Amino acid sequence: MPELEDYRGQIPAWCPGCGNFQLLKAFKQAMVELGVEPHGLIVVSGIGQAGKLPHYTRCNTFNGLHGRTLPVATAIRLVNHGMPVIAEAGDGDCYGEGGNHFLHAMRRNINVKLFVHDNQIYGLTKGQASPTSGQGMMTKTQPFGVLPENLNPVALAVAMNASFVARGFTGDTDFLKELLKRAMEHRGFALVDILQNCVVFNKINTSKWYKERVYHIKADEHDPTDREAAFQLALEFGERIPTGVIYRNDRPVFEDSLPVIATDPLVKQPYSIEDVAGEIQAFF
Amino acid sequence: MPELEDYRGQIPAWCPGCGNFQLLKAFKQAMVELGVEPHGLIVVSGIGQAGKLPHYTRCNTFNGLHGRTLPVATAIRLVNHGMPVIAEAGDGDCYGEGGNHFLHAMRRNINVKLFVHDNQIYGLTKGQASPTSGQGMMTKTQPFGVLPENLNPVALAVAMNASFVARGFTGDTDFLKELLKRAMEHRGFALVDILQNCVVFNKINTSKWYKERVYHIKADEHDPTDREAAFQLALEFGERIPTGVIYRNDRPVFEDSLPVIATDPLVKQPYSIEDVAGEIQAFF
Amino acid sequence: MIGGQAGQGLQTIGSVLGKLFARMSYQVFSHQDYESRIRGGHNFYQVRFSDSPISCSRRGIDILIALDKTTVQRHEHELNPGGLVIYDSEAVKEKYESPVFLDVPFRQLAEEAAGSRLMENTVAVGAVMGIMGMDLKPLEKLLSDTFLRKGQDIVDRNVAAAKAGSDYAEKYCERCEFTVTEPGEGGRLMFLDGATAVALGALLSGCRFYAAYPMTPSTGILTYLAAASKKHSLVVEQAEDEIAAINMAIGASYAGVRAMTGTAGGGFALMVEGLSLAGMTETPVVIYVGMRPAPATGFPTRTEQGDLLYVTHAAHGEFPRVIMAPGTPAEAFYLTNKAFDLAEKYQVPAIILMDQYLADSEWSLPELETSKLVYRDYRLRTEELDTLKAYKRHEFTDSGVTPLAEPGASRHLVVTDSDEHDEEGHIVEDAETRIKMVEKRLLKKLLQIKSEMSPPRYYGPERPETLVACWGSNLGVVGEAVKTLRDGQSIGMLHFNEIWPLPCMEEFDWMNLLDGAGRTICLENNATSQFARLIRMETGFEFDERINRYDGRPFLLEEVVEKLRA
Amino acid sequence: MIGGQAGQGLQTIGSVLGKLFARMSYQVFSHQDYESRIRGGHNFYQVRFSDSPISCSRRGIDILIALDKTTVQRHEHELNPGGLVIYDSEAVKEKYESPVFLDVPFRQLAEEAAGSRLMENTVAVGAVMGIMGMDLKPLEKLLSDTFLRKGQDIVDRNVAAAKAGSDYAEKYCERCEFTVTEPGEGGRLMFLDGATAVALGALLSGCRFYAAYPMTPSTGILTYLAAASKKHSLVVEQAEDEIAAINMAIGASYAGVRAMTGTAGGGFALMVEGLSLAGMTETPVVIYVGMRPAPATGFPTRTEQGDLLYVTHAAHGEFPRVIMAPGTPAEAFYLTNKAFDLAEKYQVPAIILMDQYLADSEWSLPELETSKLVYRDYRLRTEELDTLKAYKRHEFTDSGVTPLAEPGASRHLVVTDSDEHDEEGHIVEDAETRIKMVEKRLLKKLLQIKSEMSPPRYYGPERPETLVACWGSNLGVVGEAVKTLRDGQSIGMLHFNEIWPLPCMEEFDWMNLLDGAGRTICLENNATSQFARLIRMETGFEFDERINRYDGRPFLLEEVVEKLRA
Ligand SMILES: Cc1ncc(C[n+]2csc(CCOP(=O)(O)OP(=O)(O)O)c2C)c(N)n1
Ligand SMILES: Cc1ncc(C[n+]2csc(CCOP(=O)(O)OP(=O)(O)O)c2C)c(N)n1
Ligand code: SF4
Ligand code: SF4
Ligand SMILES: [Mg+2]
Ligand SMILES: [Mg+2]
Repeated sequence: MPELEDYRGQIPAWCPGCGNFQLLKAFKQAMVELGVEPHGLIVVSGIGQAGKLPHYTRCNTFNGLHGRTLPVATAIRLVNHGMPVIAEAGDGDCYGEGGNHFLHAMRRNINVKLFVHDNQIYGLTKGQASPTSGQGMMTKTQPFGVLPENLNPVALAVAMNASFVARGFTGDTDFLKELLKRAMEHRGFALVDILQNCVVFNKINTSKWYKERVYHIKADEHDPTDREAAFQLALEFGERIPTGVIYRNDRPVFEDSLPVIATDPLVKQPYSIEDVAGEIQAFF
Repeated sequence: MPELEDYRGQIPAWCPGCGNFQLLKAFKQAMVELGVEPHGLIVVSGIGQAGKLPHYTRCNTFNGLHGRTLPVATAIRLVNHGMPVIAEAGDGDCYGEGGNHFLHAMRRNINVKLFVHDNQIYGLTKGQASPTSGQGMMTKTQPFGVLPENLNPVALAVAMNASFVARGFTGDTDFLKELLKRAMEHRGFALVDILQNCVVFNKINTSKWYKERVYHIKADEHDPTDREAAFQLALEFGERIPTGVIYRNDRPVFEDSLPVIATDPLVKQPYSIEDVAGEIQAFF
Repeated sequence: MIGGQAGQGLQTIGSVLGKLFARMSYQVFSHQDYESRIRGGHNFYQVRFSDSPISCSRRGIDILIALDKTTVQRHEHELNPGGLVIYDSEAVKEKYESPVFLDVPFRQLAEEAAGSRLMENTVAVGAVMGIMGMDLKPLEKLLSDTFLRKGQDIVDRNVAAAKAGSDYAEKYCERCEFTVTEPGEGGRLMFLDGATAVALGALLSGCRFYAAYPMTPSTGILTYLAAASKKHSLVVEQAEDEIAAINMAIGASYAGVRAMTGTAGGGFALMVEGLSLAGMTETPVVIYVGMRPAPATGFPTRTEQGDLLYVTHAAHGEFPRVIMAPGTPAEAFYLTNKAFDLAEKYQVPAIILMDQYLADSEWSLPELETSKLVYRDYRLRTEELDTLKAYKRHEFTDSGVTPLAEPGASRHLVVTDSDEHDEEGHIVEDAETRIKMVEKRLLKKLLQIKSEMSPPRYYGPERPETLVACWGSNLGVVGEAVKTLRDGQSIGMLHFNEIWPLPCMEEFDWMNLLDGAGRTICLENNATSQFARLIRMETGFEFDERINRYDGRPFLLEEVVEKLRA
Repeated sequence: MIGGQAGQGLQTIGSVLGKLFARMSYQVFSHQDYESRIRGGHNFYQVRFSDSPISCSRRGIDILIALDKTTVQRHEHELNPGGLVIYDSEAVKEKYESPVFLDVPFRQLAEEAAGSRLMENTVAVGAVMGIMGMDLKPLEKLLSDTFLRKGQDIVDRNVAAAKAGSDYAEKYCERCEFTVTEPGEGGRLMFLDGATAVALGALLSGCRFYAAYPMTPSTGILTYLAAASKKHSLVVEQAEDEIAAINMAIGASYAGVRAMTGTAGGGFALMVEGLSLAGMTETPVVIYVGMRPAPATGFPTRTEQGDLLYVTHAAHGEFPRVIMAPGTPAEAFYLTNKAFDLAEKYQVPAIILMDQYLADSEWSLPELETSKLVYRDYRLRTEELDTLKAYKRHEFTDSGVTPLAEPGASRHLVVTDSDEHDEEGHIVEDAETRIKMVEKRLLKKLLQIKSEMSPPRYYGPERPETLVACWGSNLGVVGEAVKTLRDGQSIGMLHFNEIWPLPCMEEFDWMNLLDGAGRTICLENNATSQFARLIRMETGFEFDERINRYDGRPFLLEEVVEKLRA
């Protein structure tokens, strides 16, 4: 059984007070509680503050390009569906640069877990608006305030019939940890959009701001398998912000539908040229 | 007043029987009825059969890259919001290659009209699955049938709070024409997802298949300003397929929020170096 | 030549004929010219066959199968003396009286003999056989092999259709003076296009993952491998865009299998960032780039060699890459294998660069030999990993290469990063590590890779007066031209197919050969002589003359012969 | 030098000092070294000032403002003889006894004099002035100009803080032996970094549309222009990704205004397809590419010249492009103007290629002259269009250039296509049109553009024994080095800033100069000598020596002097 100590990584370069610290804590704790070993886990991350997470713990890591976590994670999962695969992304990373992959990962229902560090801002590049930044937020690159409507990842995911859709908050670390665990345990693509404070660049959606708004979805008040109810709940983002599992379904999982990997993961299948050499004959 | 004849363009290279012919007819007729002159219109298109439309009529045309209609159209509209700007895209074009721009155009609510020739297939490249191809459809590149769930552009657009969301069908040409007109008249971003038969590559969603399913949304049965009702209606895509205006709202239009173009279109504003030369002084 | 509209099935006729001749041990070369549309327009398919090697398109038509009127209008004047047009006056809606024309009622014969219009193309194939007075047996065998899985009835009806065509042609043909030489020796030949040869090469090199977004002229590889994935241990995924495609291929490779993606120049543009990622993370990946005339969408279905310098220098930063530019389907097959081997051995991206002309041209060739293929799994799997005390993904080694480990296969972590990183793969900011990583990743490997590249092949006399250099698909046309001219002049050809890094001169001093020639020429299918400039960049050598063609069409034999004639 | 952690405001201190000296007519050069993080780590900011021109970083520190302990540890040994460290022992949490150290209680003084800790940086600036025994007036004026919009109170408190720092330093400094020479003549100077100079140049060249996705080192341009869009007729949009950014810029240009985008190498990768689109549709667009060490994410905040060959050859197909690589902020300003002019005149993409070093370095410079700027609107607007009978967007003309028309400004349609097209802009498939279009779009324009490129600038004796070539940001360091060495040896510098197409030799036969030199050297901030190879590709010339640095840091003066010494 792994222990927290096994998950100790490099010293984080995040700012003191950044919500990412709590996120990291929830992440490590979730893995330990799930009994996942660092070497039994593959984490793909993008570029941004979020993308640095795997370095600050211990795991197999592919820290790739800004916006491209999901294609990498998808392929890794197809090649080795024996391993849990997590994508750690920023809100700019996943909903801005990588928006297209987000849509198509949900369509595929690849069994990858997507944890989005949603600080509603571009952190690493010093405070430009992200797709989730609130309308009106003033930044150096949005001199008239943010004009587009903020993207609601949770509503979008419900509309795309994503298999598991949840929202968490870094300040609510234990609850977040439980959400991460549930996402890991879910069979299929899972999005956890994690509200995370950025103490330097987001002076609107502060830890306090979130704390005043987030609430836990009550099991008896919401049926996450009801898509329309989920959509309605997903639209709530303002005075009150629901956290917890908003939607889930048990759509067929992508890798289950591929006969070639029905039994062994692709990477574990032996390759020998004899098996394929016969294809030459088809060209006579 | 323009006449149909004014809109006669090159001879189409589409296959005989292709739904694009009816789409083109509806397009021309709509423009004529709206009294838009060919030179008073800018059409941006992508690459695919859909993207060829502007050549087969007459208009200012920017036939750009596969998947990139919306950024081009967005900028054109920002530079010259005195002109109606239309983006003609294919389903692969817009929901596959260009999916990210689709999301962000809706967020911006740029006053561009997006007409998607949705034949649920990649036509020009000879019949691979598109994001809207039905699950299970067999193609040469989907040997196990299409595994991902088909993207529902209408539901997605409602989730993104797009300003105007409609679905049409090429076989219902007159009704389609009316939808195009309504989209043109709407203030804000407008999506018309147009079901279009591809006689060569899509043997499932044929003209007959669509005809048996599409129905007109009745004004007294659906309130398109009700987002939740719209979402519910949007999810209907199977035995019955609703056509008409599914959702609309009057969110602020992007170009209205930019003070610099509050009065004249940018392209009509005089430029003189004297107006800006003073900025040099800030660096002393 | 077969001419007609898109959708009339001329590719089927052409392919059947080509395959047939190849089975009969003839040397066959075929080439397609088609528009970017699905129905209508004007396409043609050219099949050449001979008893001796042939490898390019040329002017002049012996037999023209005209499926529409436009074909007659555009190609009648290209008929060789003694040439013949066969057509179905009912389909073409015109009756030609000249003796050059043979009206064969394809449609009617198909209906009569096979009970279906659909077999009119088989009638046409039969007619060609009849005109040339050739035995129908091989065709019957081919039809049987092709259609047996659809049932004996379909086979029989096709055979009947072929026979009807052949009989009709033999009976009514007045000018059928074709003397068909006996085929060469060596048994039946394969018949294969360049793109499929790459796909087959990939499959036989252990490629286990292919992700791509459709784009001419690369879709053939996706289609072939998708079909193969029904039978073999291989995952093929149509990506949402090219960015996803290359990132998927890189992800798959990181996870432990050989992976590939394919596209054309425009799609490759979207892969450039991923290419750089492969460079930084030292992740092997093979990329097929099909060239078509550009910029931008250009001529989607035509040919050009306009992406050489682009592909050579694409991507930010400096890292090694391998570029192969095969000249024939056989080279495509073997060089794909080499690309996979070098990519994995040195943990770099390897690119197969091929123009539409070669991608779509079908050639006869002797059986591909699996014994010539190299397959070594360079990765550390559980067994090796378990014996290691520690593992660092980017450890500094003498060769610069650190063994790749399969993540999850052991207790060792596999960590990599697109940021500059230390030996373990973690982000760094310091200068010393950077310098060592550049040395490891770039400088050390570059030298080794260079020494792996085979030199260009030279065909000609020892000290040629005229030396023509070319690369990729022009092997065929320049080769034939040089052969044609060799009687009258001292001329040789230098063909490059392993083009980046440019091969050393130790094994074969090709620079010496160039320096010694009186007249040096570089022939390319582009407007700016990209290969000549690449050579100059790396060696300083400047060609005396440059021959360029950039209208989207391949060089024709006669044209090259004319230009090369001293 | 100011050293400390990210977030401690060292950039503010540095910038204020630099601006102050520039206003006092000193020549100033400053350079930033920072990590890719927002708080913590170790950053430093170097300011040099002098009475004579300076233009690069060098070793040795006279005054070190240490905001943390790491700064002392890393930089103490770099102090010049007589050098001094000033620090606040309370903040650094360490008391240094050596006479080299001057403990100035920044924080305490700020609280006492200005009633706020926040003004500790102003105290530090004041302390520097005190150490050098300089008059406080100019600083007071600068503080007043800077803070007046925040109210007189803020000004007064800042002035008080500065005075407290200055007084304290004067009083307690024991080793303050700095003799500050009088500034040069010529009045006060501007103070500006390379990236902002590009942004300012764009604004003053009629740029009306800027779209970009944030990426270091290009974000400064986005920020500057976004702010400018509050006052001027200019639309600035943060795009969802770089693909959108370039397509937006192209769309805006098509619609009739001058448009630009900016990014770094990795973002440019995503723009490559769009670049090709601009080439095919002949749409002018200006692209700023900031270079940082790669491949992939590399060192996001550091410097390299590793993207030259990439940017020169990026994109499928063949079309002309212009590449400018300024060597100073002033060149950045004027060459941006030239880029806009050439882009629109020839309807091609024009690229401004700059490394992070120049982008982030702030320089003093004489007032930029608007009279040197070129502005011509090459487009057809309503008035001209109304006089035309017909208009074809891609009409064949003698020069290859067809006037751009504003769509919607008249009854004429403006049609263009990424496919190969005819004169009107409609899709074609034929060879003849293709050939003519390649001639129009590429060959004809290329020659004209080449003749517009200014030759490199030469600094040195008429027939130098040693000739050092460099490009872009190395102008400064090589220039100073050559000046330093000129007494003892015959040495000159050839600096290229208009680099593609490579300038002709008619105006100035620079090749002759190179050929005549005894020892030729090419110095670049990359590992593979990209510029040297580009020169060889285009001219065949090979440098005798290559000097490379690729650790993400700029060349330092002493290092270059050493390497160049004969
Ligand atoms: C292709 C590309 N474009 C831009 C960048 C620059 N960049 C690095 S991180 C980042 C955004 C960070 O925002 P987010 O994804 O929200 O992550 P955060 O730092 O807020 O966690 C950007 C734009 C990049 N690395 N690559
Ligand atoms: C970057 C890029 N990738 C791929 C292509 C090849 N391509 C051309 S059209 C097309 C798809 C066409 O499908 P769709 O958009 O649905 O349009 P349709 O032809 O069905 O109208 C593709 C993949 C391209 N032109 N550019
Ligand atoms: S900038 Fe914001 S998101 Fe980034 S580490 Fe600092 S607090 Fe966290
Ligand atoms: S392939 Fe399909 S979509 Fe394209 S023109 Fe033909 S019928 Fe229409
Ligand atoms: Mg963020
Ligand atoms: Mg389609």
